[in-house]
Amino acid sequence: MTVITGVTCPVCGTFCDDIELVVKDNVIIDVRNACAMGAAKFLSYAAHRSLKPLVRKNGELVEASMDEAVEKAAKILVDAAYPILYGWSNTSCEAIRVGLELAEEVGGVIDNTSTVCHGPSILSVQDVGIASCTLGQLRHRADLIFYWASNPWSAHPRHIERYTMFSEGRFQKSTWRGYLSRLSGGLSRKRLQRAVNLVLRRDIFTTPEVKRRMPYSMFQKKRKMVVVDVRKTRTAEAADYFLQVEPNKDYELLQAMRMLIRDEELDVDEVAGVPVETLEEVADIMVGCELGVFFFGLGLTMSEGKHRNVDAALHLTRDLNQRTKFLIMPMRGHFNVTGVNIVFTWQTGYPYAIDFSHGYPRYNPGETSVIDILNRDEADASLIVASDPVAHFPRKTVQNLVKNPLIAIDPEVSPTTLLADVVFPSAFVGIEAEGTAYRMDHVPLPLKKIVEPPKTCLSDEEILRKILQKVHKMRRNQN
Amino acid sequence: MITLHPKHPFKAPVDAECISPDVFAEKSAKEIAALQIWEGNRKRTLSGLFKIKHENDSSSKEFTIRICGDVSKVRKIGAKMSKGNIIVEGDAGMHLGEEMKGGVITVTGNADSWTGSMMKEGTIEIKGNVGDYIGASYRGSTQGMSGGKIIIHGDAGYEVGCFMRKGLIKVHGNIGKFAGIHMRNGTIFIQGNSEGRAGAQMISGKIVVCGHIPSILPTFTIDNVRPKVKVNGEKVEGPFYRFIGDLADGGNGKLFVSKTKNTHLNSYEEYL
Amino acid sequence: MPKLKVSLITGRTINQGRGKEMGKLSKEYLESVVICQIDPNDMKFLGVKENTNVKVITDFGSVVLKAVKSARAPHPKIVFIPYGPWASFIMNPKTHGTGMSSLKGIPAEVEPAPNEKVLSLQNLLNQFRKERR
Amino acid sequence: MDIAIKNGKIVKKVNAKKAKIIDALGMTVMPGGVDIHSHIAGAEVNSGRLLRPEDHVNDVEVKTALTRSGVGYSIPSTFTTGYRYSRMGYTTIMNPSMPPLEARHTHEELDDTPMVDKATYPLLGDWWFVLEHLRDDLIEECAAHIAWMMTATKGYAIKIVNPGGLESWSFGRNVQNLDDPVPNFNVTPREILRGLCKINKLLNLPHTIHVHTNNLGKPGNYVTALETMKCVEDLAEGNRPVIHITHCQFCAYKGSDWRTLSSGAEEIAKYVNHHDHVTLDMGQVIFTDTTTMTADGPFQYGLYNLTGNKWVNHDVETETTSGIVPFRYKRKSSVHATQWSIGLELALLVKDPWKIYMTTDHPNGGPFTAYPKIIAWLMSQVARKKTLSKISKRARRKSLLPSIDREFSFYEIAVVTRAGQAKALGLTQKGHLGIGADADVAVFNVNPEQVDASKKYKTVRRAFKKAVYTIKGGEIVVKDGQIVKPVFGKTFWIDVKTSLPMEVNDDLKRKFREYWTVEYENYPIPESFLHVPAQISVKAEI
Repeated sequence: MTVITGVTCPVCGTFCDDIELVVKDNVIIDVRNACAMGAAKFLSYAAHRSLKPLVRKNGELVEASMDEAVEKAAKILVDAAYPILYGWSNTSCEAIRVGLELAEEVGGVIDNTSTVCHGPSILSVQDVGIASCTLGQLRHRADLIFYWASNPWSAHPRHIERYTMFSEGRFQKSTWRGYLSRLSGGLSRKRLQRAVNLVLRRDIFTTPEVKRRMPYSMFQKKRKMVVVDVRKTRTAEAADYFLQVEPNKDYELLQAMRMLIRDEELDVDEVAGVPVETLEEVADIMVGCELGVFFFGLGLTMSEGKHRNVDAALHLTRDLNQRTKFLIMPMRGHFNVTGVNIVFTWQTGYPYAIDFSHGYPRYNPGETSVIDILNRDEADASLIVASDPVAHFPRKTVQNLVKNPLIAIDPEVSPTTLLADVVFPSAFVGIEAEGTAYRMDHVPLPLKKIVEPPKTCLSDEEILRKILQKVHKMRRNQN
Repeated sequence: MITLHPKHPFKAPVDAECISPDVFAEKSAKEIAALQIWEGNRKRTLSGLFKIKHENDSSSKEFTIRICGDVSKVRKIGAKMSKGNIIVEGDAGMHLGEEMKGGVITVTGNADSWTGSMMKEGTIEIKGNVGDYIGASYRGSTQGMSGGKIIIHGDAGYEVGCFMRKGLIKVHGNIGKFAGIHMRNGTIFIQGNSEGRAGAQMISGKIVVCGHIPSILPTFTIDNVRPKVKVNGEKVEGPFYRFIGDLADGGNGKLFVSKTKNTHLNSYEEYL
Repeated sequence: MPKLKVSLITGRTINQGRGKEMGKLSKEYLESVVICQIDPNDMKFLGVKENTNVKVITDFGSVVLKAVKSARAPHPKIVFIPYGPWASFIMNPKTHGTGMSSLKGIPAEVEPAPNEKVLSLQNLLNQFRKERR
Repeated sequence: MDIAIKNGKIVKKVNAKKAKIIDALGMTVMPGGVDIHSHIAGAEVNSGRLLRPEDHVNDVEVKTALTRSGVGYSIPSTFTTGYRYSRMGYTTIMNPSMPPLEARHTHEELDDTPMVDKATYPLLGDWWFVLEHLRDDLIEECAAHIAWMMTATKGYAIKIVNPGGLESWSFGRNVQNLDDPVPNFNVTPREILRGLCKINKLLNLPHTIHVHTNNLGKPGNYVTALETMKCVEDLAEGNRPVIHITHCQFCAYKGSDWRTLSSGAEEIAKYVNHHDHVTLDMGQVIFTDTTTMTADGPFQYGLYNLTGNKWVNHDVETETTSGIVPFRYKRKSSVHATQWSIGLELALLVKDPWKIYMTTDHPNGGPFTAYPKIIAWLMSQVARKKTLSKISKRARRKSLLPSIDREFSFYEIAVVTRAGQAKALGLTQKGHLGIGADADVAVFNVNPEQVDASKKYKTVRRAFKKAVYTIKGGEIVVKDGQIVKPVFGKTFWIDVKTSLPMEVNDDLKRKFREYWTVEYENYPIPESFLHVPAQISVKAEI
């Protein structure tokens, strides 16, 4: 039995690197420090996996040799006039580097999952820029933390504990004690409520008025957390203040905030369902902080306005720097989605949606992004790496994806691999294969190899290299 | 005049920057046939994808290219052109007339996104509908359309006139959200309805909405009620509410919105 | 039958996140993504109870899911479905030139469907297979 | 004269019958170019790339059978960077700014930058360990930490940017002069500079401290630059330099505001001409659209306020900050034209070419692809006059250039573009063609004995744009300006041997969780991470 420390967790963008694993006979038997998602991954990652490459024959996926699968995959890619290479955010930078070379070689379009998460954020960064930092900077210094349209409690469970409210910094103290006492108060209130309900069948504690003004404590000099969202989330419950906005109105709210922090007046009494007086107080608190930060989630990028919501948020942050120090950071989802943008950018100049069909990188999301290409039914083959578009793309998009030859490289069985024509089961990167990945704040960290993969499962990088070599060979023979 | 007929329906995008009167005018029939064109990642020739017919047409002094058939997958038709005519009888693909410097493009069907993006001079007329980002800039750039006219008889999509600097975009039908986003100057004239957020983050310029708009951004302030408004020399009868914005960006753009079609906005009148 | 016009939000839940890491075919995952969280008052309006099936309809299709009372109400007329094959089935593919389809704040309708079944993953995928080649 | 090459080195002679012979008669033969300061890789550069699709879209490199595709202009993609440098006869590039926490990123990019040898300087001037130790005057302890850091990040030299100003910027402030204490740390920029200069000597690092001064880019800052040089004057021994002031043009401004901006080049040159402890590089400005990026967060914020352009800020916990702002230098702007003039004035007024090197602080003053232009300006008064005639009148009136008739010889160009830079870097095997040197050679199609560069500056410019041959490590990698053989370059890194390494680690480990958000064991980069590592061991005096 061995204990391995300092393991990075290949699940979400928080990319915790303090995980401890207990390993016995090439099996992980215990996990320390991880959240529920991390623990689930380390303990049961291998529960549903196939071990051998699969090739579709007569409509059925059947086991095949590695050589046969590689040959078939390479042929599909070489024959395609406009192939898509999609996924990448759940694999290592090393594999991504090979993927880019493959995309260039076959003249395809390479896109990553940020196209359907923070792609819009990138579009607006390209218009405005972004004032950001690494997470430690906030742990040490931030006294005002906004989670805007994001729910770290569910999507990035250790974010608050490691980097914001409950972390101990040089200039800012953890607030977890205060939270615990508030929480226990809330819990006993709930218990009491339940008892009362049983007896009296009516509410004695009415739920607090949503549109109330801020509590006095928000104006005290201490670390504070504000959640802005369309519905009360678990994160919102932990916050010092929750600002509930109407769905699809973040843009109006953010733009209005830009005026309010400059003490300018609005012609309206209410924005996004919130009274302007309340917003004025929010503005006061923003301007009065020592270092504030917006963490924003997919609530901005996926709802009406998409990149323009982020555009307004980036502008608001920029404007706030005239008055105090304010930073902003997207809550990136997958453990290496930041890395995939970074690697794409250094090799091609662009972070996602890159079209190599003319022999050099071209970029225009909306035109060269995978959803649009599929919606217009332009692609004639695809390679999916470490991603599950069949489960996550809209139905019409999926229809056009699965009607053409489909290659999947994935350690797991997923809806996408079930519909693929060639499947390469790979090793789990960060558990069975090593590499590099980038945390949501651009900090690169190593992915570790903890246990040996099954002999038939190569890493994504190795599989891609094999396909690339085969493609090289076929193309040489063609010429 | 040269007429092009697509030989087969296209699946992969076709990049046809060479379909421009400037390119054709200086070339022999053989050279035109051999012009390089991309279909997906395959290099083709113009004659490989299109039937090319040369006609001597003395009636028009200007060089004209006529495209008959569905070229909705063919991108960059007329890009960078500076003279002559292109007539598309059917649907045209993206980036139609991109960075155009002069001449006229007419499309009888629909056109796609980025039509007339970064155009400097000339006229584009679309009889059908268009996609998004009409007259816009390239990603990351603030140099949108800087002159010329785009006339759309049908509906237009989102972010029309993004970072527009000069010129006119006229939409006879309805328009999507964010018309005139980040607009620096120029005019967008919408005869139909707007889905909203018109003029977001505009610095200057003029947007006229003759139809319904669900709401005005809170960062606009009402300035006046005008009986009519002048668009490119043409008088449009109102009355119109005149809003100024986008104040969040320190803008001084003018947003005219029909008063009669937008009675829900009459609460603004108390600020006058 | 009562029908409710709602704003549909999709997103991550901790159960979905956990389930996803246990495997896309695991019981945990499949159970975590076939639910539709509805405001308790809206459930009353629809006359549905916890775990009754409801049908969620958008312009792009419809899907049957299990109704679940959402915690931390009120948020009238906002329903929530965790990311997954079922949610994607009714999503708007339009990107408006941004590369990103709309996944939050989509206009939708919810109606009780106590007699309809939640599609199994296999059946859901078969719909695509039917449309193939 | 013949140059013999064998096994990647320059040797006394080879068997002429068996060797491949390149006839370079009537051409200029130089050692491969060395760039002491060029931002080509890492977090900052890459954020710049991401920020600016409009910068890349019209400058592309198409894939060939040998080379990878990419994009160019002010912040080229990695492969393109390597190819373009190589085509100009450069073989060694120093990446001058690396946040230690993100060192892995820098090295990944350097690995994807082919054709050239490279190294990178960790940013250490505002690292909390440095601030705390120097506050308490614990030079040796601090030195031990720097030694650990140099090895952990696979770095090459100590980079200091706006000492004290970056920590201040973390709370939105800045320091104003060399004696302005850093908030919360009570240490001054002067103490940081002197402390690190002493440490640099204790560790026997091959290069000096590499300093981006306080108040960079502000009118009147030539005083700060002079003070910075003076503050380590007493630490010099003999004529060995102890400080390198980088992109000196940006800190050679006189005047009280932008309107009254004028050149402080004369004063700086005068000082440098009388002192041997300083080296400089130009930071020449080119009239073009480019992307500015430095670790100097407050400076970049100021630039954003000035221009209203898009702005990226990236602060790195306990270590440094950074910022990016796109910028266009215009001929007709009197400020920009004055900046242009100051860079050339510095190069021409500093008498000894071994003391000032040619850079644009790529991409801050302009992209490195503009080097042939600068060579032409340095070699030809006519070329300078021609540009002068096109710039803002006000700047022309202020410019010292018309009064300077110095014109560089080919030899002097070789010094400012290779030999001097290699010497300042302590890269003994680079920048010359002596026996034992690395066989990095550049051949340019211009006859130094026949071409009068002063008049035929266009010929010179053309020649330096495309090397006829670039030989890297004994292999022909470029012929007639085309890549003929892609090669990986080496990455130099300094392994500092100290007598007591373990003690440092214990102290570090204790503080690690307190200071950073990553674990101690995930911080250092193993040598195996680098594609082609080239370790340089130095023995420290601690």
